[in-house]
Amino acid sequence: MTDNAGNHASTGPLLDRADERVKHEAGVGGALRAFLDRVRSGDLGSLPVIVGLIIIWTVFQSLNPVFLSANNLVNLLFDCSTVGVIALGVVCVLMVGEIDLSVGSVSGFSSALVGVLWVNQGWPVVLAIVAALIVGALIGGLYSFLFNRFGMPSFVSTLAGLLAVLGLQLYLLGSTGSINLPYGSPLVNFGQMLVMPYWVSYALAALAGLVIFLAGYRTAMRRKEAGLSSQSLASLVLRAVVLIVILEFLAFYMNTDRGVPWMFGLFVGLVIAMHYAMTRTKWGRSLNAVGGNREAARRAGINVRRVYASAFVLCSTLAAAGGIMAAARLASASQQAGTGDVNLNAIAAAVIGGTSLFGGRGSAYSALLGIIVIQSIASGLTLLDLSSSLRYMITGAVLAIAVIVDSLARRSRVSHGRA
Amino acid sequence: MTDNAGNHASTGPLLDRADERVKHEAGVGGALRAFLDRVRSGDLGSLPVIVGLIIIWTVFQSLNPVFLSANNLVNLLFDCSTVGVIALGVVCVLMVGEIDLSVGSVSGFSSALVGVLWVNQGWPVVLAIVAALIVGALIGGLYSFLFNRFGMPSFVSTLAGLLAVLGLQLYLLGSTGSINLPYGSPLVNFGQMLVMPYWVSYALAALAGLVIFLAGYRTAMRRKEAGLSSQSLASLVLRAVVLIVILEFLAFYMNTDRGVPWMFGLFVGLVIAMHYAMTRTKWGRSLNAVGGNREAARRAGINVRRVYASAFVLCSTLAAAGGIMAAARLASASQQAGTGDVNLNAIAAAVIGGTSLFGGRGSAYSALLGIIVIQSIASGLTLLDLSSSLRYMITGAVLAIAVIVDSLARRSRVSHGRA
Amino acid sequence: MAEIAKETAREHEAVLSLRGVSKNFGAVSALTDIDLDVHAGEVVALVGDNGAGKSTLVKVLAGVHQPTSGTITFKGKPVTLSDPSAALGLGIATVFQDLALCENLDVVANIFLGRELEPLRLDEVSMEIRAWTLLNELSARIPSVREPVASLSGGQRQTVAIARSLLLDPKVILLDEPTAALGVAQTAEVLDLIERVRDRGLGVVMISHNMEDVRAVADRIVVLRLGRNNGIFYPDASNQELVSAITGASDNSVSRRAGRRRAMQQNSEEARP
Amino acid sequence: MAEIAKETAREHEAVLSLRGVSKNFGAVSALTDIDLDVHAGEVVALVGDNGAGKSTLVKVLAGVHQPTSGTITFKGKPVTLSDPSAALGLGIATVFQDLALCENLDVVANIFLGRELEPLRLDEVSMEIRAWTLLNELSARIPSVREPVASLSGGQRQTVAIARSLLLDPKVILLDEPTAALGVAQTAEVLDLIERVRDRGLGVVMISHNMEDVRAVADRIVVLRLGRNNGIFYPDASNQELVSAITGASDNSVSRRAGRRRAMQQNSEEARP
Amino acid sequence: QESTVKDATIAFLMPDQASTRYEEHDHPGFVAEMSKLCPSCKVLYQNADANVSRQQQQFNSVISQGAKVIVIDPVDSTAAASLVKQAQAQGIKVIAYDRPIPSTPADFYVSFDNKEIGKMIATSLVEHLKAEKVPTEDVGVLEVNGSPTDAAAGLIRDGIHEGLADSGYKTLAEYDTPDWAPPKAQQWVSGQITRFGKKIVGVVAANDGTGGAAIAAFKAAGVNPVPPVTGNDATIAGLQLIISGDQYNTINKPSEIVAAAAAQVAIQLLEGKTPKADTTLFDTPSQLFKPTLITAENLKAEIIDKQVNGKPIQTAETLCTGRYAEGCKKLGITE
Ligand SMILES: Nc1ncnc2c1ncn2[C@@H]1O[C@H](COP(=O)(O)OP(=O)(O)OP(=O)(O)O)[C@@H](O)[C@H]1O
Ligand SMILES: Nc1ncnc2c1ncn2[C@@H]1O[C@H](COP(=O)(O)OP(=O)(O)OP(=O)(O)O)[C@@H](O)[C@H]1O
Ligand SMILES: [Mg+2]
Ligand SMILES: [Mg+2]
Repeated sequence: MTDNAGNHASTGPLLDRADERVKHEAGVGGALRAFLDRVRSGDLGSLPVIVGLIIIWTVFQSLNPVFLSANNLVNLLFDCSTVGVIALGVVCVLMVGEIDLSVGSVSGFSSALVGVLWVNQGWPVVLAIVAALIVGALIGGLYSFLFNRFGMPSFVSTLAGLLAVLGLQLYLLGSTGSINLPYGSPLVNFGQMLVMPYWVSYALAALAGLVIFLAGYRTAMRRKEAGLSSQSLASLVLRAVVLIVILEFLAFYMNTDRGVPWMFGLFVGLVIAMHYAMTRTKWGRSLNAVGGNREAARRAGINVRRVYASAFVLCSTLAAAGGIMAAARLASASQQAGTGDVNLNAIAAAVIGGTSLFGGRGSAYSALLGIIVIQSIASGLTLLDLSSSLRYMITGAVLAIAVIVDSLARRSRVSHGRA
Repeated sequence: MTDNAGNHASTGPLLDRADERVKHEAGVGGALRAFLDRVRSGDLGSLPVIVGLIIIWTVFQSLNPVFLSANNLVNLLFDCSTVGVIALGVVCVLMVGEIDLSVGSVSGFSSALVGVLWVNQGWPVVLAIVAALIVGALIGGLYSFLFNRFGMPSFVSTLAGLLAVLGLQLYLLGSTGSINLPYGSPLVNFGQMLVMPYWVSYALAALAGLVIFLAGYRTAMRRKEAGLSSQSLASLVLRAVVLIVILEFLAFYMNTDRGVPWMFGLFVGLVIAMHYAMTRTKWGRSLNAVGGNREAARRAGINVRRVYASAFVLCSTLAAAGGIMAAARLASASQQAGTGDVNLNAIAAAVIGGTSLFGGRGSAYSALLGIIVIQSIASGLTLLDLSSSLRYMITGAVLAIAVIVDSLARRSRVSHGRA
Repeated sequence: MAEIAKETAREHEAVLSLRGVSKNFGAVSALTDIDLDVHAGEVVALVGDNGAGKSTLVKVLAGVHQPTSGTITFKGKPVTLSDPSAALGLGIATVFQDLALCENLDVVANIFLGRELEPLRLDEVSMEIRAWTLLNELSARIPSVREPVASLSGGQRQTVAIARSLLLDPKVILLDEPTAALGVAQTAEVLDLIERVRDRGLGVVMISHNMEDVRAVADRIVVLRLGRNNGIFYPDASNQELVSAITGASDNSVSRRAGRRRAMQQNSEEARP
Repeated sequence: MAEIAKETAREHEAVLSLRGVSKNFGAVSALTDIDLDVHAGEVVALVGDNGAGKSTLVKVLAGVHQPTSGTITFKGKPVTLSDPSAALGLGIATVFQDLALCENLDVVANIFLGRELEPLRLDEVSMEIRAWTLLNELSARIPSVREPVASLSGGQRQTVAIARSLLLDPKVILLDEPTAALGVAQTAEVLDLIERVRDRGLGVVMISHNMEDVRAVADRIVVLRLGRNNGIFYPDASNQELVSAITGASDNSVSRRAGRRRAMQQNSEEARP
Repeated sequence: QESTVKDATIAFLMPDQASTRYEEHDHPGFVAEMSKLCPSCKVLYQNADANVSRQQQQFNSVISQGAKVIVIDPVDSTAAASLVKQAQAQGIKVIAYDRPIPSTPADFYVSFDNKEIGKMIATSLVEHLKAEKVPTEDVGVLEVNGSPTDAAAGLIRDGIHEGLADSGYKTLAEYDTPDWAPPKAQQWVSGQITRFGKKIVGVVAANDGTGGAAIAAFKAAGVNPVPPVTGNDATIAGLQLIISGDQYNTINKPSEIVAAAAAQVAIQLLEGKTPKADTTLFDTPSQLFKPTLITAENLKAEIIDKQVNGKPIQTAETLCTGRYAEGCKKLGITE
């Protein structure tokens, strides 16, 4: 009702530091101490998954030194991108507490569509891609219609979609079985070999750090002005520098081989965009709210149906995009595309990365982290000569181990009352 | 604190009919009117699914009159039983809001185990079955350990289990690929041809009605004595008679062909037992409570971990049982057993039957109804000559249609404030 | 029931008025034939026994439930409140009894839910400042507005819910037991607040079981009983009167308890020398 | 702080006693160095501002949270309440502020949750009768005990939660704002009930923000402030005293409001002829 | 005859688990021959579990590990074209194994012919029916194909169609078994039994798993005798069903022979020689082996008595367990 915001900057404790029960730490040392505190209390964000990942990497590297070679890592980045984009869409539907079981089929169908339209029908490739994305969006629209209009559980509607869309895919490719995408065409190059020029990768790494720093600095200044606590300049600089060093090193290492794939760049770009959308826009807020408490969101005047619709549409569209990327990677649109474990891998990537199946908790980065875990396991195991039976067993075991770290951390978070 | 239960039977309104805002109906006419009221307000239990089923049946029957032939229905009953038993286990884990993605693998593995132990190693068949069930239970135990001890989301642990157990199955069958179970052995006979003698099927149908009547009558008497409202004798009799007539007719119709399979009898027996356990025992109450509000259940002194453990163990054990039944039906333990869509079908059956993925809502009958829906679609389509692509599309579409009825009913229930 | 002098000072047309509103849940009739008027600059207290239908009535007004029958008129025009955003759009802000907060979001996000500043680039700093201002106004003691609401105490949540409803510029505020979980200081602030918004010309509907609070701020007291209107009182009605309208009997547990206590006190006084 | 006569009538050893109990949630210290004694046949009221740590303390006693440090003694023996069933096992029954009911279960199932009659063949008839008896005792108006709790009103739920806690034969009852959502009649019944169980020799801890209720039934009033002990009072302490212990200042919104109201009343009285 | 090649890395990439042959026969056969030709060479084995992108991953991975020759049985013959291009661009030789890669010529192709297999089982069944004097009017056969998403299954299906085309027997109905899953095949065949009853005089099933499933369906429906059912892959289960008289035929592909040939070609390519080709298929120099059709008549001769790499394909002990002992005696496998 009143509107006397601003200008508390005078004296007394900061606006958000008035409660004497809360410990606060200031400066770089304080930030470090606060971090250790958080480690102890289990509030770690994605750290545990990263720890799990490092364990996996160490083990595989010691088993076969090719694993961490730049060449193999570049392959890993290529492979991550396709399912990763699908997983990113899955994060959206999981955020609202729903599921999409048909992402695999949709990805396969969209690759078939691109193959048919582009190669067989002679459409321009861009048009074919746009058409496939639109069809993907329409499928998502259909799910959201069934959900909003009839209240059909998404598990059932997307299961029906899984089957129906697979049928469509088989039908499209029926006479040919699979369609080879022309080798050397831009799309296939993009999926198979296009890497960033070295300077671009270095520049992007630096840019990331810079943006983080500037955004942080701007916020800190505004908060200070407004009488709120703010991060110290030193810790902002430290964070940005650490980030830049890590990214530059990674870029450098990849550049000793082919370099950073543009396809991975696209994936990371989408992840960052999605992260921004999920955390810094009204839409993202609504997504979180609907996932956390649908009725509360509705009572807050949020158009709940539209939020669901956006999640389903986004998921199917990204699935279609992932399918097109997979087709580019394979230089072929085949009947097998999208079948098998694509579905499960995409959903698992989101869940392993820390997105909850029950809605309201998750982040775009979980798709990135999760898919890297899954593909690392797959890639590590292809470097060992194993029979299929052993490979399955070990994949299962490694997956469990990778997630135990995260689960333990989350547990301790619960016992510290921060679940 | 006080203990003056009983003997309100004197005058005045019944103990549970004191609130003047609630409309109550009495007698047979009243029961009918109450039923119509419920239909109107959407509180229908499994009725909508049954309506969906009837629609499917009518359509398939009109497309191919063989569909409702006794012969085909007997096949349907056989086919329902195997995945149905697995779905029954899935209902348990869904009730506590968890999931088991590995039921397919576990079923395949247990069939492989029976094959190896019985056929290859020469164990007595009963011992082999018991061993497979125990191994199934142990797998469930492992999941519940990971869940209770490390808080690992069941989606991840059972996904890891899916892979690891599949590996075990391939390993077990590695050298042989698949193992034929001897034709003519009791297990294979059970899975392929054993049907109830006619008098048994008629007697069981009558018994069901009788038990329902007697239980209802006993409760009604006790309630009347205690001064609570109770069902009228007439409506009890009516219900029992209707039930008996329907069941006897079904038994009669099946008996015009081979008869009612014992395997289906086993399945229905398990469903009824599970229904009893879920609704009429303390364990079932705990299962519902944990699924509805884990923290509330914990605060009520329920040993939440034990409840989760029981759900996981039961699910895996039933999956193992289902696998053995599937092996008996196929007379073979193969590498493909349990792969493909067994997982999805089992979970979908539970969900289609009305069990919620989010815990706390569901019933054992949902496994029965759901699997009949799924198998009816599959069976109906095998009777039509369709290409694979069309078959997939139609399966998807029919599935969606079958569930729309239920979804609509549930929606109207929500809008009437009874979700 | 007494007339009060202030009456003339208020607008006579009701901002919100209900005629013959009923709401059934299956076989239960939660509301039957309810009439209610809320004028601008007036605090209407809605009282009644547990399960009398007060919250149901508020939910009908907030667009959460659709009435089974009856008409709702807002500023003289009949309206259908098909969903909460319709009610919010008309300027009806509500604090629900079950609070309806998103436990996974932090305090700031909850307060601004659905009306975030700058949709495409949330202005977190301004929102946080505004949130602190609102909360301080309500004397809330919240350790941090960046913790998820799940970690707040019952009273802290209620304060957040109240802060939410103040954000828009509503015409009518519906408060469903807004002070039930609040401490003495916070309750005093909220009662002050209610008087302030009333004086700014808003219509206020307040539900409370605390007769003292009701009498302190209400201009009119509407009693519901078993889903029906059961009389309108004014703040100077006696406790006895109100309670028997609420419970439907003059011999009720409240009067019995009061009687017993009086007797005991007399006894102990007599026993004293 | 006054002595009271009844003191001698009570056992002197505490059933439940806490020494130096602290509880941190991450960076927030919700409780710091709390001491508390509850004797048999005594009603201890726990009061404090919103977020003072009352519910946290009750949850520690109920085994829901584990204290970061400090000791709990039950009947002279130190105990660790590692989970709620441990506390229930000792005979500590609790009504939580957030009620902790299973919304998907019906009223009977909720009341009997965890202590169903006949585990292998639930005796629904006896349970239903018992449930009606308990609810009637609390003057609850619940349309049907066979509806899921989700469809009950706030006060009806609270009554269900209270009925739950009466089922076992506890030694100590912890009531976290038991009357917050209750109507006047139900509140009276619950206060009566508290007195009855106190007279049967149970220890009762009651949290409330309603000073009148507190004074009506409490034998001792323990004040928490920002997670610390802030004095022990007896029912005859003045409102002023209590409120300033709770808010930590004698100039607080309550007294300001009271002052304002007094001034207004005087004004209007003076204005009257 | 040890080769001059030393320390080379050779990859052997197999497509799936649909039958056990790859891990039980092809891989061991390849390794055995390789260790004869070049003991210091390293063989990398991978199985793609019927997943195209996994095969691509494995392909890239073996290149990272320095493979100079890659023997690949493609999951998807068409899609493998890009893999071949990619490898050849880096000077790595590719040998197509089992399934051809039509659109881009590999360096060599060794195989049994899948289409031929389909044709053989179908023709053999038709001949059997004709020999039994089963009339052609008003009756027909069922056709149970492999997975609709499996290219090899598509080839077999084409072969079966060819084999049935002029036989005079109608195809009553046909079915693509999802994931090659026997339970699906069983359910489908059960349905067809209800539909066509006695009209079904035979079943052409694309492998032993689906064939066994068809037999189970007939048995469960109480059909006696079971009409002749084909198979493929000569799995133990399939052979045992032939021994017990339930299954009519299967196909034996002594994969060891083909695998050994692939190993020889690989070494020759490494040595820089041009391996000898029988023929050219899809512009690829090819060596094609003829699979053997197994029925009860020649089971003993082809499976038990014939030696491949010094051992029989299956021994009497593995096959003639339990209830198959009697059948074994009848076929003269055991005394
Ligand atoms: N699980 C938790 N995680 C983090 N902080 C918590 C948690 N539970 C409680 N707190 C914090 O501890 C403090 C005390 O909370 P508590 O619920 O005990 O207050 P209370 O005295 O019961 O208040 P009220 O009168 O509002 O119910 C609050 O500041 C709250 O934010
Ligand atoms: N969604 C629902 N489904 C069925 N019955 C309901 C539903 N919501 C409310 N009721 C019933 O309607 C009646 C009125 O409930 P309501 O919540 O309006 O009461 P109230 O006056 O707010 O009570 P309290 O003072 O306890 O909050 C209750 O008997 C309740 O059982
Ligand atoms: Mg209410
Ligand atoms: Mg509290």
